[in-house]
Amino acid sequence: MDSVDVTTEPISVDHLTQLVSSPKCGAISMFLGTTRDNFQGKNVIQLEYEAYEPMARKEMQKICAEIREQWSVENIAIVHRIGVVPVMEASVAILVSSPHRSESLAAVEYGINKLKATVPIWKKELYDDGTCSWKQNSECCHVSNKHANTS
Amino acid sequence: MDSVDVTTEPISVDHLTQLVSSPKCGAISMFLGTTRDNFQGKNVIQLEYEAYEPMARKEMQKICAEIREQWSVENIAIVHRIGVVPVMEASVAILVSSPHRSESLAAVEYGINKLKATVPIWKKELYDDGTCSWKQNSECCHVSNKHANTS
Amino acid sequence: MGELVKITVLFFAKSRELVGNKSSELEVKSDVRPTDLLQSIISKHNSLQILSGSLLLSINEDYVDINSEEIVSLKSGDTVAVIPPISGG
Amino acid sequence: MGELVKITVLFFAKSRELVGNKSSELEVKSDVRPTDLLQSIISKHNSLQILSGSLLLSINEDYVDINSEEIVSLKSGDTVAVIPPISGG
Repeated sequence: MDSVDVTTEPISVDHLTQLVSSPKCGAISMFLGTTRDNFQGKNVIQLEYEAYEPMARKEMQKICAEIREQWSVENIAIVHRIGVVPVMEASVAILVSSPHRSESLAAVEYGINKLKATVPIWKKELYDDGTCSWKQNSECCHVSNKHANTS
Repeated sequence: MDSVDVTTEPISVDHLTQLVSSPKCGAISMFLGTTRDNFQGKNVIQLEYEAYEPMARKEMQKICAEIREQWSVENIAIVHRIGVVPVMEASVAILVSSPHRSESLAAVEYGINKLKATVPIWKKELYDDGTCSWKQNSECCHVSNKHANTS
Repeated sequence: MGELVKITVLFFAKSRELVGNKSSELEVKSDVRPTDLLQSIISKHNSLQILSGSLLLSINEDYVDINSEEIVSLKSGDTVAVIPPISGG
Repeated sequence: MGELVKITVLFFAKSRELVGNKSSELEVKSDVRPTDLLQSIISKHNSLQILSGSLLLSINEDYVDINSEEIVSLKSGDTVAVIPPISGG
């Protein structure tokens, strides 16, 4: 089962764990991206995410398909929260279940790397000095040579 | 913070996620080992785990220290459930938070591999034909050349 | 070079802020190189100029290769999105 | 080879089932090679013989290298555990 979602709701790790659980599986691996309170010395108050929702879901589905081409996995869940995400809360979750552990571990790592490179979602950091900044993933597929703000 | 535990209680993924969360971190990685319903064609009804508890905690603490020698991580939680663990439920959880994602991903993989090799915990599989079997991790540090039952 | 078609253009993140709108309508040639399509959009929305080197495009929710010399075919009602550098995760 | 000391021996998993007990008391020489300590335990608990090639030992919750020729020192009250192949995870 592939489950992808873009939502304004907080991410529930328990819910997602149950969603990918399977009696055929001995392993569930997860990656959670959480909001940090700092970036290059500046204090981050909150992050705000914006998505091109239908295309983001489509790109997430492609990642699921790519994972299945490479590894024998059972269930995949990819969720990205949009809107305001306060410090310490999760913006993204990727969970993969598999009969044996090496597959789900590798698939989760592939999934988050690929998501940062291809899924059309944008993050704006708001700092405590009142400024804000649209970020850019170093992994992203853009042609630009601009200085990348990695996270 | 390092948190290690051996418990008969079900593992709460939400609780552990909160435990390792930190405002300094952008990443939480997790590995969950769950009970499979089959092993080499036999139907598994349940698993039962037994631990040498004080030594298991000590070995888990060593794994935390080894992780910190290799990667810059913030919080580590390692929990193993003992007693009966029904199919689909988690027997082990390893969670690591880190400022950036590559560290927590690598640390979790290292942690589960090391746990399977060194932490004195034993698993007995009960099959639907009434038989049962003590398992042996292929990773375990024993001198034996016996055929390993990997999971 | 074909007829003129009316497409919807979507803007996100910094490009949305610069344009001041989430979307606009645009008449373009039905057969264009991706880079020329982007130039048509920037010509209409000059504020995007400062991002021009870092913008990608999608057509109906699929990325197009902005550096490709291959002609893409558009029809009326198609949706093109202006995609600044992404930062999900 | 030193005096005799009284240690506690713990059994787990298959070794516990074979011995039929979680622990026993044993008098052993205070200075022994690990492999001789294991042999002393197996001599007292013959049922462990079938596991002998795959057993490890810990002393006071630390693994000892069962193949080492180095003498380990035991004192009364020490806890030795018989550790069959592990299978946590």
